[in-house]
Amino acid sequence: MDLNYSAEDLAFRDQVRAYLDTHLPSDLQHKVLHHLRLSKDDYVRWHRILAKQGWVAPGWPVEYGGPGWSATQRHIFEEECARAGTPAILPFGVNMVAPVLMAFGNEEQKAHYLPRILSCEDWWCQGYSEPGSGSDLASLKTRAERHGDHYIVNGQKTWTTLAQHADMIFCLVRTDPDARKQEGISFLLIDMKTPGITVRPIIMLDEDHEVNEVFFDNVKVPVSNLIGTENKGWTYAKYLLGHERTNIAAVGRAKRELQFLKRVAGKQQKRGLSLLADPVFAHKVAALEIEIMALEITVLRVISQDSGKPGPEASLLKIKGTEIQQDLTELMVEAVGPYALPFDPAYLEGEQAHSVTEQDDAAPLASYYFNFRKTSIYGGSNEIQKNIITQMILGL
Amino acid sequence: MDLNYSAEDLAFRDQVRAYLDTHLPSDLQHKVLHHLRLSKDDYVRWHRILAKQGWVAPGWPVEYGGPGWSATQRHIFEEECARAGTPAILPFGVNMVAPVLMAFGNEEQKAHYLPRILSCEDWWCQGYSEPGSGSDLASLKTRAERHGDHYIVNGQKTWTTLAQHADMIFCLVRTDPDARKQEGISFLLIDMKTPGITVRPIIMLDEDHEVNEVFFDNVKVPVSNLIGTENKGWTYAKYLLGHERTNIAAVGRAKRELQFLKRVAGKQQKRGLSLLADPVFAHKVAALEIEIMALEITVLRVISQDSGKPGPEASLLKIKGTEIQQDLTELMVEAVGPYALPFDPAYLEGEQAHSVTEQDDAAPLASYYFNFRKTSIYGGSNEIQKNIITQMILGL
Amino acid sequence: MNFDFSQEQIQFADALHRWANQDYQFEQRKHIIQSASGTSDDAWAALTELGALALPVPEDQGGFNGSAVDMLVLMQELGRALVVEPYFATVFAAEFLKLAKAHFDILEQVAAGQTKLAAALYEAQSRHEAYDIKTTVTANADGYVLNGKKTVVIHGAQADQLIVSARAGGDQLAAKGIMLFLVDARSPGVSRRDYRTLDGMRAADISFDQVQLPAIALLGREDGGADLLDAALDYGITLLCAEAVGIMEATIAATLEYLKTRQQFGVPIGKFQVLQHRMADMYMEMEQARSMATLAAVKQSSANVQERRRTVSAAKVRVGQAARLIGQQAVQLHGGMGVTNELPVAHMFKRLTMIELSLGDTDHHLARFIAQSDFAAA
Amino acid sequence: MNFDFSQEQIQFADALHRWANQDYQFEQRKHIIQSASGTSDDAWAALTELGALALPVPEDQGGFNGSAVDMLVLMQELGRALVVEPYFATVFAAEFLKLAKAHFDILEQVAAGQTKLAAALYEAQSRHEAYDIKTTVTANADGYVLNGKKTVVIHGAQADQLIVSARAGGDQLAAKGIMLFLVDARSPGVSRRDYRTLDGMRAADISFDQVQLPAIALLGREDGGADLLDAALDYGITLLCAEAVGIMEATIAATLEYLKTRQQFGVPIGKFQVLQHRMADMYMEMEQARSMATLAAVKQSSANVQERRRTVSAAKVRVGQAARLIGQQAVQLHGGMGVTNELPVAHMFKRLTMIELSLGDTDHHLARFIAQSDFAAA
Repeated sequence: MDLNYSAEDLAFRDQVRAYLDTHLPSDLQHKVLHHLRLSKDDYVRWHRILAKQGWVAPGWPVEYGGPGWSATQRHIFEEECARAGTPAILPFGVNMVAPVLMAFGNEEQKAHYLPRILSCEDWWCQGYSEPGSGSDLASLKTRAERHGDHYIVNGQKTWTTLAQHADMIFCLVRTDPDARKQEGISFLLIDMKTPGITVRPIIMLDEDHEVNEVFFDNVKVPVSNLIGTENKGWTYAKYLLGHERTNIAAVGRAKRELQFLKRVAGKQQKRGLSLLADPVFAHKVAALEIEIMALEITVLRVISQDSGKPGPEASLLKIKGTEIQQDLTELMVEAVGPYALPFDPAYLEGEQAHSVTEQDDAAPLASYYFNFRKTSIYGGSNEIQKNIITQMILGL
Repeated sequence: MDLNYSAEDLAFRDQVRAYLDTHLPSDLQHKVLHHLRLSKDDYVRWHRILAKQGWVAPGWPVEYGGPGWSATQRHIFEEECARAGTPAILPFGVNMVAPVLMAFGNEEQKAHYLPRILSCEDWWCQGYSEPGSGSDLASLKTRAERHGDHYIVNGQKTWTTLAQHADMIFCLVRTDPDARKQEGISFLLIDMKTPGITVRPIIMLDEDHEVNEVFFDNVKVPVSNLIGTENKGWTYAKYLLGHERTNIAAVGRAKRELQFLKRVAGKQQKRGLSLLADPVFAHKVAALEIEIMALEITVLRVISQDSGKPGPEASLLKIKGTEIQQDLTELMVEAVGPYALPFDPAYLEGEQAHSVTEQDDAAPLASYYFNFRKTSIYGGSNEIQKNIITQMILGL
Repeated sequence: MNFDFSQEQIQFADALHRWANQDYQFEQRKHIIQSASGTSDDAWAALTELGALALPVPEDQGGFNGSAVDMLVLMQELGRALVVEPYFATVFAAEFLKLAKAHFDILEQVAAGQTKLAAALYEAQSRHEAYDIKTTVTANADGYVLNGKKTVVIHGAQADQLIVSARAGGDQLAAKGIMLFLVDARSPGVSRRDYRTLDGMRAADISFDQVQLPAIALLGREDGGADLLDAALDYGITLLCAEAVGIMEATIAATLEYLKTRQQFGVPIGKFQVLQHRMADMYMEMEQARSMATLAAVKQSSANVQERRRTVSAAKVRVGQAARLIGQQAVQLHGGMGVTNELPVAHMFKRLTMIELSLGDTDHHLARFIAQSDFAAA
Repeated sequence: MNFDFSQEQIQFADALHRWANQDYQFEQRKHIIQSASGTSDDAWAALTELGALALPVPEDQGGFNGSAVDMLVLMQELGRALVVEPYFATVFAAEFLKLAKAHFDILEQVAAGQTKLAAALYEAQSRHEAYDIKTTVTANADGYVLNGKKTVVIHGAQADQLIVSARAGGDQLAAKGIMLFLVDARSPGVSRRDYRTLDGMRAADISFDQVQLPAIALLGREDGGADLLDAALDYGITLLCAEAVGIMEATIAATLEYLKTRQQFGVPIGKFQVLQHRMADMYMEMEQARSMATLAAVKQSSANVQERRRTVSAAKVRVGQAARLIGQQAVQLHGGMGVTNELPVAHMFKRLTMIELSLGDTDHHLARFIAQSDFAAA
């Protein structure tokens, strides 16, 4: 047993840290560190900066443009990005459709799409969920009928993250309605500019526009946009769902947010003392800090055993990771108390430099708390994750 | 809405309080207040003191020897007994078999058994559970075969509380093995001295002998000991289970134990301060005190709506009541910390006046904590109670 | 002992319920929130007509002299409908006048629905501590001069008159030196900054710059400010607890409905035992919260100040705990739909969250409960 | 970075496991507990032969100089088998000698299984605070004289030699003035009262009445007592955390087995979703506890005392939380059988509970974690 990073890993960490110090634009960093909302341009800008460095797709093989890092190096990179407060690289292109393209796409598809993903020429979104499917993904109803060299797609997707910015969507569609649930599903790539596609915003409880419904009304999709074999889409979907989920725990971000929480609590007062010096509040913060310490080691244990494919342990990381994130946002709101009540979208969107109440740290926190309620629901709800642990690990 | 006791109720409370002040033997009170174990004689002695006063069966109709109290008066009486620290009146005779006898027994049975229950001439125990039946009570297997004017009983009961002291057992037995689960069950009264009965102790995790297995090997029981109609026993069993369950919450005892907890914590030190002055510990105690305050009102609300038959709200009272009891014992152990480790049965049994460590308050607390783990399991586990709430109240 | 509501109370609740069902539905409420003022004159008129404004006002000022239990019934109904009007702000502030037995004209206007009030108590540094006051008051020949700033004053910009706490002396956290005033919101030197709150209401930051007040603006005795503040806060907390219980009922009803209709894996999701038990937990939390909200209302009239304080703080704690569990779990059980702004459940969750943070949060009231002398007197 | 145990560690664990499976089964353990001494000479001989006693002892004293990670592996196995022998007491106490680099003869005897030790640290008033010492020491011509009383000394009556903390000066809670001594348990003036503990072990209250000690009985420097005490406690805590993780594994395995076999309403109770998710919670708690127990073992060798302290306290907290949840829920899931003394699960629960209360409970270590300077340095 040896829990120290190797000298090589430490050098790598220093390299990443130095790079982020100089290349992360301060306006983007400010937004991330202060829980403000990112625009499309913010995401694209950071994506392209990393792409230029060759670091935008840490999980990709070198042949496709990946940096050739070990699992530990990828972990270090994620940690350092979280620590510095970079915008996220949205997963839909780089981490979701790209691995499917590499594994099951044909040469033309790979040659066309992969470079465009790296350069963020295409903004991808994910067409999995449908109204009524929820955790039962395979119950999807969107229909694709083959007509010669194209499909006609009809149906509806929902919870489509940032579809309002998207150029492309990868979709699960039903190509054989008579087959059993998981069979008869195909994996299609669809250009969002195709006639017949309508995107309707779903406004979240923090009034952010983050997800959408996407309607398909006789949308014509070339057969060349089919991935792999018709009716085998469920296999590809499962491959995608199982891919690259260690950072699901988001320990790096949790560590950064813990420091934010302490800073904010240190400035708040309880009966004339700093709130962080209040034993009751400090005990809650300490318990959460310890949970984060534990999860960091649990993540490293999973990575160190990793055969490339994460097992059902990913469910543990997802549950604990989201619980920690939610607890952090909950304690942030507790820390600022009544100053969490004001709602200031103009400040959140960056349209004003300061919040209307002049409490800039506090202003975004209730929105942030509300926003994070989704994390125990999406990506397979935490209840579904417990079902997975029950069945796959405990054998019940 | 009026949450004050009437002048009449207050006078009744004073009367009960004055009576207990003078009639509760101090040695019994000492044992109860200090979490020591009660002997058979302790129980019988207190039963007979109350019987003399006519107060041993508060729920009984006046015609059978009950005191004719209102639901509120019964509540006050329970509260005062708990406050003073009386031994419990064991429910098996007074509150369990007696109501069944009154409702379904014949005149001979009533005339014979009810006075003997009042006077504690018969110590009753309950023969419901069997190995393997658990929460699924109706799956019982103990067999009673009719042979002329008697039954031959074969089988086994378990979790039989204090059967080692018992004169009589009321049993659910299967009289028709071919009928469906809940049918074919009969309700039999059996003399514990009948040949063929063996009582085997089950030692609990605190090493107390509280429950037993009872084996029936060709035990001959007169048909005159059958309650009501053969094969209709399940109806009587359900009647019994639904009877008199408001004190299941045991709020009175919880209030007394809360005071004990505060006293013990007040004497313990944390970093040079009284533990009760430590904000972290005080917050736990306060949260629990508030839960008890809330449950007291919830109980009173249920009583005030009571039509005589408690509804599924009893499940709420059982869950919250046992959670509170368990939390109390947990905090007691936390309060005394390492002083909970010693195990001193001689002191618990009253064979020695003081504990080996001379920490008399602390000595019984771990045993008490361990003992109370059963409360969320017996009488229908708390999981079963939640099923009842789900189905009967929420309609899911 | 009797927990039943009276016939009058039930009829009153029914009338409010009918009004909300008819004229204050989810879509109507949404339009009110999105409007410039964030409140509805029609709704205010309806509440006035229903007697909601008159209810807490003494009979001599044209009110019904309603008890805290009457108000419990009312606030539960407003909670159920997630009413965003400045009703709570007004009746909470009116309690200061009732306790001070002053400014009967204002109380008359409140009862008639002609005046809206708000209580401007907390400041940028005070967090949950209402005694933590930096706003200063000094006496002069014409009465008093007020200087300072109040923050997150609920419906502060919609109010005609403000109750303002200020410090005439004493340390920043001391009870001594606190004074309370009635201030016309349009007085020279008063400036207000209106903004939305996350639960669909409005709040304001209010500055007082050399605001001259007449001598009669002082509420109660010069040295009675802290007691008045304490008593009125306990009244306000009791109202919030009642509102929260109403919201919990609506939240649980909505979630049950969802569990019964939403299908997954071929069955209603309400058939999954884990979700069933979660609902059972929510139900039990609600019942415990209801018990404490009821007790707090009953103890409002207690002559024993200690008892009132500990009961009200206990209620705020227990309601706050229940509010959090029920709000979070209702959203969780609604799945993706729960985190959108499109269903009432998200709005219930947000309002429950904000109630938890208002007039002292759970930890604040646990500490207050512990600080009462009964706690350690074991 | 590498979390794997070495070949040697795995072989050692396997050997212990085989021994326990063969010679330390549940029934055998029960007889040991019921015996007069409460310990087994055979088991001690076996542990010696297996090298368990030699493992933590330096090579120069005939040991294997095992690391804290080696001890993690060992303690997990002893935990799994619920071993009640004075092993923990002995190696915990031996750590004081190792750190003080003194009394090599005793360490040699420990390695050879010839001597048992115990650490007598806590007193009737100290609760979790090891610095809270009333036992006094005064210097005299022959060395030192010890007076005082220690309580709940684990395996104190079974020990040949005792490590005793005493106060030469300073306030009752001060680090300053603490001194540590090696005391022969049979010295004149030492009297011991042996009793059972609820987890099947033994403990003793020990009085020191004018006990004369030679000068060499002092461990370390006169002014180094608190640091030595602190470091040895961190080692002891690390051992307890490892033992607890082993017990958790056994507890979860036993409960899973029960859920798969126990039938109710015609199906194995492991088919009920609520019980399944409870098991998932227990599993996650164990994994988080394992991570922290591992980290604590690794950080034992850290040169940074702050880091060692915060990591060890964090581990005790996280293990304590997991111990409580897993212990209580394992009993709950076993139903009636869980609350009898007849199945191993009750004994696992009891030992987990007692570990939580030993060498500082969860709140004690949360406070210690907070007291480290890293905490507030945000």
